[in-house]
This record gives sequence, C-alpha cells and structure tokens, in this order.
Amino acid sequence: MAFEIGETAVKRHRHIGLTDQDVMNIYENMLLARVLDERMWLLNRAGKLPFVVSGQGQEGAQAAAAYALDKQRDVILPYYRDLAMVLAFGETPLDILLANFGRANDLSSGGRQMPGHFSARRHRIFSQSSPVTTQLPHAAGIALAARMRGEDLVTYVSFGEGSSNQGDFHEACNFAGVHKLPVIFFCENNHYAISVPLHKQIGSKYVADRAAGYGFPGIVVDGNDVLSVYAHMKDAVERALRGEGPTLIEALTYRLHPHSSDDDDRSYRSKEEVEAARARDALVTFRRYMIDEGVLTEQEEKDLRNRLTQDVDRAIEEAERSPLPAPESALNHVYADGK
Amino acid sequence: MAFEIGETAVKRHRHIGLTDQDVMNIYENMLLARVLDERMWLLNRAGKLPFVVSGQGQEGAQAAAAYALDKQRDVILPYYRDLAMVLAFGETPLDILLANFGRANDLSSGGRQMPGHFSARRHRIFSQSSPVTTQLPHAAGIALAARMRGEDLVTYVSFGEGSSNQGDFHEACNFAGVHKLPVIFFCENNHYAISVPLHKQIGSKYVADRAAGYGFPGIVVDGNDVLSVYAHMKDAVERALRGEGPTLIEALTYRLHPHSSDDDDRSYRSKEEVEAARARDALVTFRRYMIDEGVLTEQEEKDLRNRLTQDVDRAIEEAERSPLPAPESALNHVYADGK
Amino acid sequence: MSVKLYIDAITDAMRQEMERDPAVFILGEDVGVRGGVFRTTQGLIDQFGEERVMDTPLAESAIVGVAVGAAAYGMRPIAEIQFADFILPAVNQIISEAAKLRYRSNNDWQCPLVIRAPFGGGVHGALYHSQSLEALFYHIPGLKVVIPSTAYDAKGLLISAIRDPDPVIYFEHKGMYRLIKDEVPDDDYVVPIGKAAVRRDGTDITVITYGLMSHYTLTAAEELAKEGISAHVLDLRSILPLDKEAILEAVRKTGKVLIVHEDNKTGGVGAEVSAIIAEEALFELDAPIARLGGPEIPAMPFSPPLEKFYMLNPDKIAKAMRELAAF
Amino acid sequence: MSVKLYIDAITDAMRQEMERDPAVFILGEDVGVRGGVFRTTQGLIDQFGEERVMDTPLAESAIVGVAVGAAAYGMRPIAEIQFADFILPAVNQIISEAAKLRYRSNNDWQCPLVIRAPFGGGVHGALYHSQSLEALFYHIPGLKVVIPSTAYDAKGLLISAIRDPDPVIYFEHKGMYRLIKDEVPDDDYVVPIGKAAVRRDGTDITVITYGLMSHYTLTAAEELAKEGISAHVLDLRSILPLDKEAILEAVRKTGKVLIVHEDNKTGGVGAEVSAIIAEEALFELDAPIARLGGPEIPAMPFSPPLEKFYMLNPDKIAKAMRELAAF
Ligand SMILES: Cc1ncc(C[n+]2csc(CCOP(=O)(O)OP(=O)(O)O)c2C)c(N)n1
Ligand SMILES: Cc1ncc(C[n+]2csc(CCOP(=O)(O)OP(=O)(O)O)c2C)c(N)n1
Ligand SMILES: [Mg+2]
Ligand SMILES: [Mg+2]
Repeated sequence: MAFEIGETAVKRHRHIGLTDQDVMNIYENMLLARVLDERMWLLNRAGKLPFVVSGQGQEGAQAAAAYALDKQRDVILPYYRDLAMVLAFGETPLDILLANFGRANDLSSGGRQMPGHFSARRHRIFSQSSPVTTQLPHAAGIALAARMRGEDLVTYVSFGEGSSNQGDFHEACNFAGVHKLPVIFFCENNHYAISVPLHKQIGSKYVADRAAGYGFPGIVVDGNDVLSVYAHMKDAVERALRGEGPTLIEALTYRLHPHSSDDDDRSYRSKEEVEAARARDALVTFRRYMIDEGVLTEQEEKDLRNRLTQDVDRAIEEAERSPLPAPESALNHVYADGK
Repeated sequence: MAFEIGETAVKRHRHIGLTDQDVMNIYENMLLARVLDERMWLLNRAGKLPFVVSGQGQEGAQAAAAYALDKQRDVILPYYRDLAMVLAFGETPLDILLANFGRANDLSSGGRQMPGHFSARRHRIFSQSSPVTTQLPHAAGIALAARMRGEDLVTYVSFGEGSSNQGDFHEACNFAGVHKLPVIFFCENNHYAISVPLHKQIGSKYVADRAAGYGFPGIVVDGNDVLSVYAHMKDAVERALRGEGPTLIEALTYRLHPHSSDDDDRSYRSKEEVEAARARDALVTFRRYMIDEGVLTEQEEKDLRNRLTQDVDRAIEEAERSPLPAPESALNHVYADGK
Repeated sequence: MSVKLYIDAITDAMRQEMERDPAVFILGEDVGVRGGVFRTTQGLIDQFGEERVMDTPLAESAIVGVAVGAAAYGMRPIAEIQFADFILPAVNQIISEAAKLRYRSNNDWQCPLVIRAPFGGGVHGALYHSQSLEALFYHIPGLKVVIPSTAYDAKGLLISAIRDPDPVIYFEHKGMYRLIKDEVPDDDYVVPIGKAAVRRDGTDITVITYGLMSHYTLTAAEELAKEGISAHVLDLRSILPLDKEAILEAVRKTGKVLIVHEDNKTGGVGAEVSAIIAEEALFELDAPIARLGGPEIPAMPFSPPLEKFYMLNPDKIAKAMRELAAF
Repeated sequence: MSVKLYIDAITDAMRQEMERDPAVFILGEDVGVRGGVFRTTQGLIDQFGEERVMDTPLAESAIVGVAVGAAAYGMRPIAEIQFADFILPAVNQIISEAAKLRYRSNNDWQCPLVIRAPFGGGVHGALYHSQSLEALFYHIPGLKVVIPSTAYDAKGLLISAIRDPDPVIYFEHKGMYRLIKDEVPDDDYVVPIGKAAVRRDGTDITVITYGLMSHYTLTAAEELAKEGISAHVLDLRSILPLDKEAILEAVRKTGKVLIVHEDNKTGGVGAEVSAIIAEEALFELDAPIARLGGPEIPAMPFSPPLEKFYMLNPDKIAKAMRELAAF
C-alpha cells in the first residue's frame, strides 16, 4: 500500500473513495462488535454464559472487509471471530446473544450450535461448523453455483492462519483458482492457533505466499490499518466481479483475549506481548485517526459508545427473557420432511 | 540449469561430477525399466496380466533422481509409475513380475496389492496404497523419526501433478517445511491426471510454485534432461543433509502410454501430441547424447538391450512358474499376532 | 420399456434429470471427455457442455465440499467419486458438513446433493478398488444411503436421489455395470428411498441382502429350490433409512433369517438388521439370526485365489442357507 | 496405589511410557506449553522437550499421516486429536494407511501408533465437540479401539495401546476427566486390549455398556437394587476386538439384555453386540435384546434442554432397565 497512517495531508480515506460518513460507519461497526464482545465476556465471568469466543483485536480488519462487500449481492462464510463482519451483514446484537444463550429463536441454529457459529440465510451468511476450514470449499461452491445461475457476486470466506494448514485450504484455493471463481479468501492471521505460535504453524513467512501456487494474488496487509484493508478488499472485489478470479488477503492481526473463555493464554504468551498489541489495536488507532482528522470528536465517540452499550444491554435483557427450545425440538429438521 | 543438451564441448556429465560409468549406470537403469515395462504390456495384451500401469516416458527423470540418492542410507516412497526408481533401489524384474502375477512370494505384498504398489523394507522402499498422496505425510514422518533416532538420511517421495491437488500434499509439505525435515518432494508432472489436462488440474502454472508457501525451494526441471534432473536432485539431497529442509522438484515429463491397461487415451489427447512426446523421450535423447559423446556405441547399446531383454524374459518364465498364494493366507497379518 | 444394462440405466437417469432441471450438474474426476473411467457419464459432456459435466482437480474433499456449497446455493450437484475407496478424504465434508447442514441451521440451509460411488469387488481391484464402504455412512443421521441391484432400481433410485432435498450417497456396484440388465422404462419414474423389495417369495428361510449379493442369493435360492428348500429373499435397496417394516415382515414369513453382504461382518449393515430383528421380532424366530459377510481382513486382495477367498459367491451363500434351513 | 483422577491416569501412562521407551513421543495441537486444551499433556514438555512433545500445525491428516511414517520407522507415536470430532479429516490416513499397512505389506512394515481422542457429550460442547465416533472405526479390521471408563483402565489400557505393535484408537471421555477417580497403581501395569470387565454381579438383567454410560448404568443399577431388581453390568472397555466370550457369559447370567451407549443407536456398537448375541446365544434369551442410545439426530445440540434431551442419564437407563426386567 502507498499509504501509511499519519502520513497524509489530505484525509487519507478520501484518497480511497471513502467519505467521512463511510469511515464513521466502519468505526461504528467495529465499536458495536467490541462493546458486544466485552459484554459477553462479562456475562461469561458472571456465570451467565457458558462459553465465549472473541473477535477482539480483529474488528478493524473485519469491518473494513465488510465495507467493501455488497450486503445484497455477496455471500459471506465467516469464521467464529467474525463478529464485526456478521453485524455488518445484518445480524443484530440480539441475534448474537440469542445464539450465545442457546435460545429457541436463535437465528443461526435454534440453539443447536455453540456461540460463534454464525448463519443466517436472510443475511446471506452461510452456516459454519466447528471443524476448521471446511467452509473454504463451500465458498468456491457457492461462487460456482452463482456463476452457473447467472448471478454476479463475490463470496467472502475467512479463517485463521492456523486453519490455512488444513488440506481443505489447499483444495479449495486450487479449485477456485482453476475455475477463476469470485472468491475472496480472507485470512485473519492473529499469530496463534490457540497456543501454537506462527513459526510452528507455517513453513513460509506469510500465508499469502501460498496464493501463487494457485495462480492468484496473495496480499499481506496490516489488519489494524482499516483503510488499507478496505482498499485491498475493494480491489479484490472488483477483480472477482471482472471474472479474474480469487484473491487471498492476509490481514495481520492479534487476538487480544485468550482463545476462548475456556483458554488461559498465560502459558504461551507474555503480558508484554499482549499489551504491545493493545496499543496497535484498530479500535485505538483508527479512533485516533478519525479524531485527528476531525471526522469524530471525543464527545461524539463517547455518545456513540454509550448508545451502543445501551442497545447491547437492552438486547441482553431481551435475550435472557427469551424462551429456551422445547426439548423434543431436538428431533426436528434432520431431513426436509422433518423426520 | 546452466547446461542444455548438445551445448557442451567437454562432456556435460563430467561438469556435474558424473563419470562415463555413472551415466552408463543411469542409462542401464532406464533401459531395464523400459524393457520390463514393454514386456508387461505385451503380457497384458496377451491376456496373461490383468492390469499394467506404466512408467514409460518417465524413466529418465526417475533414474536420474535415483542416482542422486544413497540406497543404503535413504528411504524412498515411490508412486506407481516409479519402476526405474525401485529397480535402482534393488528390486529385480522378478520382484516386479511376481507382484504383477499376484504370486505368493511377491516381495511387496504377497500378492495382495495391485501391480505398481511397490514396497520392500529390505530395500528401504516404503509400502504404498492406492488413494493418491497419502505417502507424502509418511515421508515427513520417516524423516522425523530418523532425525529423532539420530540417523542422517533423506526421504524421497514422488507423485503425479494431479496428486499434488490433494489436501495431503499441502499438509505434508507444510509439516516438513515447519520442521525443516530432509524430504525431497518429487513431482512427476506428465501433464495429465488420467484424462484431465494440466490447466484443469492446477490454478498455477507449475506445481513447484507451491513450495514458496511452505518456505522451501521449488524447482522446475525438464524431466527428459537426465543430467539436469540429477544435478538438481543432488543439490536437494545435500541441502537436506545439511539440515536446511525439504525441496520440491517438479520434473516435466509425459506419459507415453494410456493411464493404465484399462484406459484408452484417444478420447482426451491426440496421436500427434503423443508422437511429439516420443521424440523428446529420454530413452531417445539420452541415448543419443551418450552415443554422440562416445560413452556408448550403437553396438554396445544393442548388446545391452539384448541382455536386459533376456534377463526379463527369464524372470517372466520364473514368475509364471511361481506358486499362487494359498487362499486362507488371506487371513494372515491383519495384526502382529497373525490374527 | 426396454432391456438395459445397469450402467446404462445410471447414465439415463443423469441425462434425463439434466434435461429436466438445469440445476442438475455433474462434477468429478474424468467425467468429461473421458466419460468417466467406467463410462457412466459417456456422452454427457457433448450434450451439456463442460460446465455441467465438470472435470475437477484430483481432490475428493473439494469435490464434495464444492458440491455442498453449490447445493446450498440452489444447484443439484451429482458428485462422482471415482472409486468408493477414495471417498475417505471426503469423509469430513460428508459427515460434518453435508449430513449436518440442515440440522445445524435449524432448516435454514439445505444440501440436496448426490454422491455417486462405484464400490464392490470381484474385479481384480485389490485392496483399494474393491471395498464396500456403506457401513461408514449408515450410522450417520442426516444422510441417506442407497444401493440399487437392478437396472430398474439403478435408474429409479438415482432419480429419487437427485430430486431428494437432502444428501444421498448412491453406491453402485462396479461388478454389476455390465453384468446386470433388466427392463427399464424409458420415461422418468422414481423408486422411493427407504423401501426394500421382495425378490423372491418363499416359506422356509428368509435372506436379507443388497447389491450384487442379491443376485448371488437368488442364484443360490434357485439351487436350493431344487433341493426342496424355499427361500424368501429381501433386497434392502436403501441402507439408510432401513425399511424396518419390510424386514420384520420378511422375518415373519419364515422365522429363519440369514443376512448376507459383501462387506465384512463386524459392524456391517447386517449388524443393524440383526439387531432390529432381535429387538422387535425375537419371538418370531425359530433359529439364531445368521450373518454371512466378508472375512475380518482389511480389504480384498488382488491375487485370484485370495480374492476368491474373500468374495462371497452363490455356493458360499447356498451353504449358509442350507445350514439355516437345517437348523 | 493411590486414588487418581481419570485424566491424571492418562498423563501418568504417557509419562511413564516416555520414561521407559525413548521411541515414545506425542504430537498434536497445543500439546506443548499449553499442556493440551484439556491438560492431559501438562508438564510433559518440561520433562521431555519440544521434540518429544510436539506441537503440530493444525492439520489432522498430517498428524496421523506423519505418525504413520514415524511408527513404521521405529518410533511409537501418540497422536492426539484435540476433539474426537476432528478425527474426520484424518479418516483416510487411519483407514487406508494405518489399518492396512501391515496387511498390505504382508507383514513387512508395521504401524505401532496410538491415536488419542477425547469424545463424548454433556459438556455444552454442542454438535462438534460432543460426538461419539467409535462406530466409524469398530468396523475396520486392522484397527483396535478402546474406551476406558475408570482411571485404572485409563492408565492400563493406554500403556497396552502404546506397547501394542498395531494401531490403536484410544477414545477418552472428556466428561470423565475430572469426574471419575479410583485406585491406580503407581507402577506400570497393563489392562489387556480385548477384555471386558464385569462391573456388577446380578441375576435379573444384564446391561452391556462402556464409557461414561458404565457409570450411569451402575448408578441406575443401585437404584433398581432398592426396587428388588438385580442387574449384571458388563463394561466392554474394548470395542474392537469385542470380548465375545464375556458378552455371551453375561447374557447367560440373566437371559435379558440391554445394551447402552451414548452414541446414536443405528449402526452403533450396540448393533454388533446384539447381532453377536442373536447369532450365538439366541436360545439363552428370555426377552428381546434391547438397545438404548442417543436419538437419530446428527449430533448433540448446545442449548441445555436439547443437550439434556440427547444425553442418556441414570434415570433414562433405569427406565429401560425396569422395562426389561418387567418383560
Ligand atoms: C479440524 C479441527 N481441528 C482442531 C480444532 C480445534 N481448534 C479450534 S480453533 C483452533 C485454532 C485455530 O487457529 P486459527 O485458525 O489461527 O484461528 P484463530 O482461533 O487464531 O482465530 C483449533 C486447533 C478444530 N476446530 N477443527
Ligand atoms: C484419492 C484418489 N482419488 C482418485 C484416484 C484414482 N486415480 C488413480 S491415478 C489418478 C490420476 C493421477 O494423476 P497424477 O497424480 O497426475 O499421476 P499420473 O497418473 O499422471 O502419473 C486417479 C484420478 C486415486 N487413486 N486416489
Ligand atoms: Mg490464529
Ligand atoms: Mg499426471
């Protein structure tokens, strides 16, 4: 990328075609995800939620990527950290919380799946399982189906860098490469697969180095640099729509929390390392950028945070009041005829 | 490579450290494989062998690769076309024929496996299955075990370009890359996976383009250029022994026969294409090189061919006379205790 | 109506369904110009083009995984696995994804996918080109598994599978492709998934079987008829769901049951059939429930005497039937 | 002797075997500094170093495939699959390779490999962190499959598995890690693979089970004892090979059999156990062979009422036992 944060005289986001309102929208998306995520950890620590898996530290990359997609046209296959992404695609905090609380009217699964397994056909969000990387061939399949049906779209599929070591990564990338399918492979490289550090995970320096082996571009981008992620995503979307095939984008990020509420990260990384990452967090740096550029004032930011917090708190109350599924409903929908 | 066939004033093989005897050895290995392979097709067409899978067209690459390995030190995991390779590692024509005829004293499997599924522990040849590409993780595992046991060796594992699209290729390369294991991944790219041409198989131009994604070198070499294959293999072996990790070598070859005796290749490639490949065949070009360089005379070549043919014919007779396994022996060796 | 080979019935079903519904397409290895290594897709690329008869890279997990995505997005893929033995790299996509997609999304997404896989032995295919794989899947709710044994069923069940809104694994016995022929309607028709077929009426013993073994059993039954033993033969056709009523009815007919399959016995489909009978019709039985299957060895060897040792045949089946009748 | 948790018995077995034999090593995801996500390898990296307690890339087919190669070349790998549900990408390496290596090479190569996989539900793990996977493997000759239900067996069976010259899948119930504790010898000892254990002597009904369900069944049996029903309880411990003699002996004890497992019923281990009985001890039976398993749905859901609906518990088992006793 030609731009680095802080380098611009003219507002940097204008250079890449984003208005002040656009960056506000992106920031609001990031912030909502963060506020909701923080609340879920509190609920977990209070014993109200059995399990939380967190996107904190990765919202900037996700919100930027989401903003380059068309919510009516594209299909996303997010992974469990993509809270900001699915909120951008129309899920509400209530939807997320209903899933976390395992309630009957959980949009993604009727309380069947663990939290973080996003799905909503109405929002063009494909259903995810837990074995990692299985969604990558699906992204190719949806792109293929769309092409056969004469629909122009992009499929966006995300995954961690650890998951890029599964065979399905290879098979899906190659399939998409051979058929020049409009798929964006978005790797959120947060440098750990649970406890395993990057150098024990991948033989190369970057996951993006693998794209050449499938005949399409592989791009490494600072995942905390919201505008840079957006610009690369936009290029990739245009490339896909022009029929030129897939792009692999690797966003370098960091996971600020333990792997999940069941994890304890002290055995495998230092407090200092985490603190250093907190300083680079897009929630901090992009906020500063917006304030520096005069897109947002401290007060506006505070008001926004309050409003979002209130929205989330209301959603928590509603989710908690919401009924659990009936036990026998476990038998439904194994097959189309209900049996 | 700096050398091209025909370009040298001084004998080209001397440049890369090979004596006249060395190239004679390589040529004899190639020729034996060819003679044996041709005989097996005849036996198939005569209704004596139910199935043949052929290495014809790939012997040059195989024999060159084999010559760079140490038969007492290294372990090979060949694939079904690697007839020249396993002959170099000590299998005899009789061993091959006993397997093809499904005889009791078939070294590889006691008549259990289809032809082409090489195995012989005494020759440091690992056992192969039919689902392609499963041998790549094994090659990494043997290299790892050797390292843990304090043995210096190289594992050589070969496979077709079609097979490089399986998930196991990716997982094995990455594992070997992370641990810098002494594995040589040798891709015999004969441009077809049965009927599927290269451009429908892989998104990139070369399979070797994938090595960068695992952090080790990927090399493309003309598989008919015996000396070039040898030189690259030698480098890769030295690199592996120095502890610098794997190399992926892609030898560009061509399969002169149909995929197997069950295949008919006329539906997917032209006679002209096959004829053109016959002219580039290492059996033709390397023979010409040796004669041109005065390493071999026409008469010596003829004598050699006769001798090898007689050896093979004797082996055929012996194999045919050899007993079939006893039916109940099918029950043996499911577990170590025989049960 | 005309007499057709089993293999031609399969091709017919695909052709007619592709003509009827533009959402139907085929993907797999060598399905295009090669027409499949067994020639089941012969001619289809000429009629429907290379997009709808798609040669894929050699990657079974992608073949199934891509098909799952396409199925969810409105297509009706038929994924061909070249040999059933090579379905194993795709097991995660089949069991974790295809089988669970509707359930896990609470009916929001669906997966109308057919996986065709040639299975079975007796063709000198050795350890990895002969296996019966149905036992790995008949345990998995969310899947359907069918195994036709006649050309009529091959066409009718494949049409049912293609129209089914859920994933169906269609195992076709490669030894039957050119061995079996029978009357097949030219038009379209369906054989419902989940219904077994009585192949022979009899009064002394009941044999429950499927696939190539149905034919071997019928041959054995003719042999036994000459000896005065009357065998009732039920062909399961669907392995998941099993036709429980037909099984129990067949048991009641004779009170003596033999279950026969090519696959090895332990944990095979015969185990579940036997368990259903022992659970629901125990007091109808006049003899222990017998099972006859392949031996407990990893797979069928290559060498003719070994392969013959593994494979059931009418003689081995007749022997087991005689023993049961004599009980 | 000391009272140990099930999980600590597992760790002990690994530690002692690694001390005894330098060929033994562990590979898997997060087994190193993290000590495993369940803490089964806690402390081992400090004692044995990162080569023998090896964190691998997130790639199950490689974990098993690399282990197959290492096992063939003189090592004794213990491959950890983080959750049994994630064994599916490795199925090809397990079934095509590990299970068949000795057989296909006519005893020339071997594969002394242990695959450890935490399985089972009731831990809010939902569809993909709760499954029972044993039915996919108990059909495969060449493999052995064990499922310990006590700390004593956990250690003794794991030592047996590590010393076994053939591949063994070792399923450990994650719900039992910190729930179950019992007397475990400090020294090394083995529990032989292929031997079931009578957990309770009884005269009215026989329950055959394994894993966590052994405990639930014993709880149910105590309940029934108060009602005057005496239950005989057999814990299979090995799923492949099954202990046929012990099964038949347990049947003969009471003539009434219930088979209980957490996994769904169709095609589960109970099917084979039932079929063995129906084949070899039919006339010992005074009642139909009953089976109790999970419902026929793809897996166990997350939400507490749904998970509870899926999981068996002592009450559900007691109910089935009462029905059988009353037959
Ligand atoms: C096939 C499979 N194996 C193991 C797991 C257990 N697991 C869940 S997340 C995870 C680490 C994923 O790391 P990465 O892909 O880098 O994503 P991150 O969590 O770091 O965002 C593991 C090992 C799984 N879900 N699926
Ligand atoms: C997993 C798997 N799928 C399918 C097959 C069937 N098959 C055998 S060889 C082959 C083509 C292999 O092509 P390539 O790897 O290029 O090797 P080549 O035969 O061209 O040398 C196929 C599809 C197989 N053996 N294994
Ligand atoms: Mg990560
Ligand atoms: Mg090829």
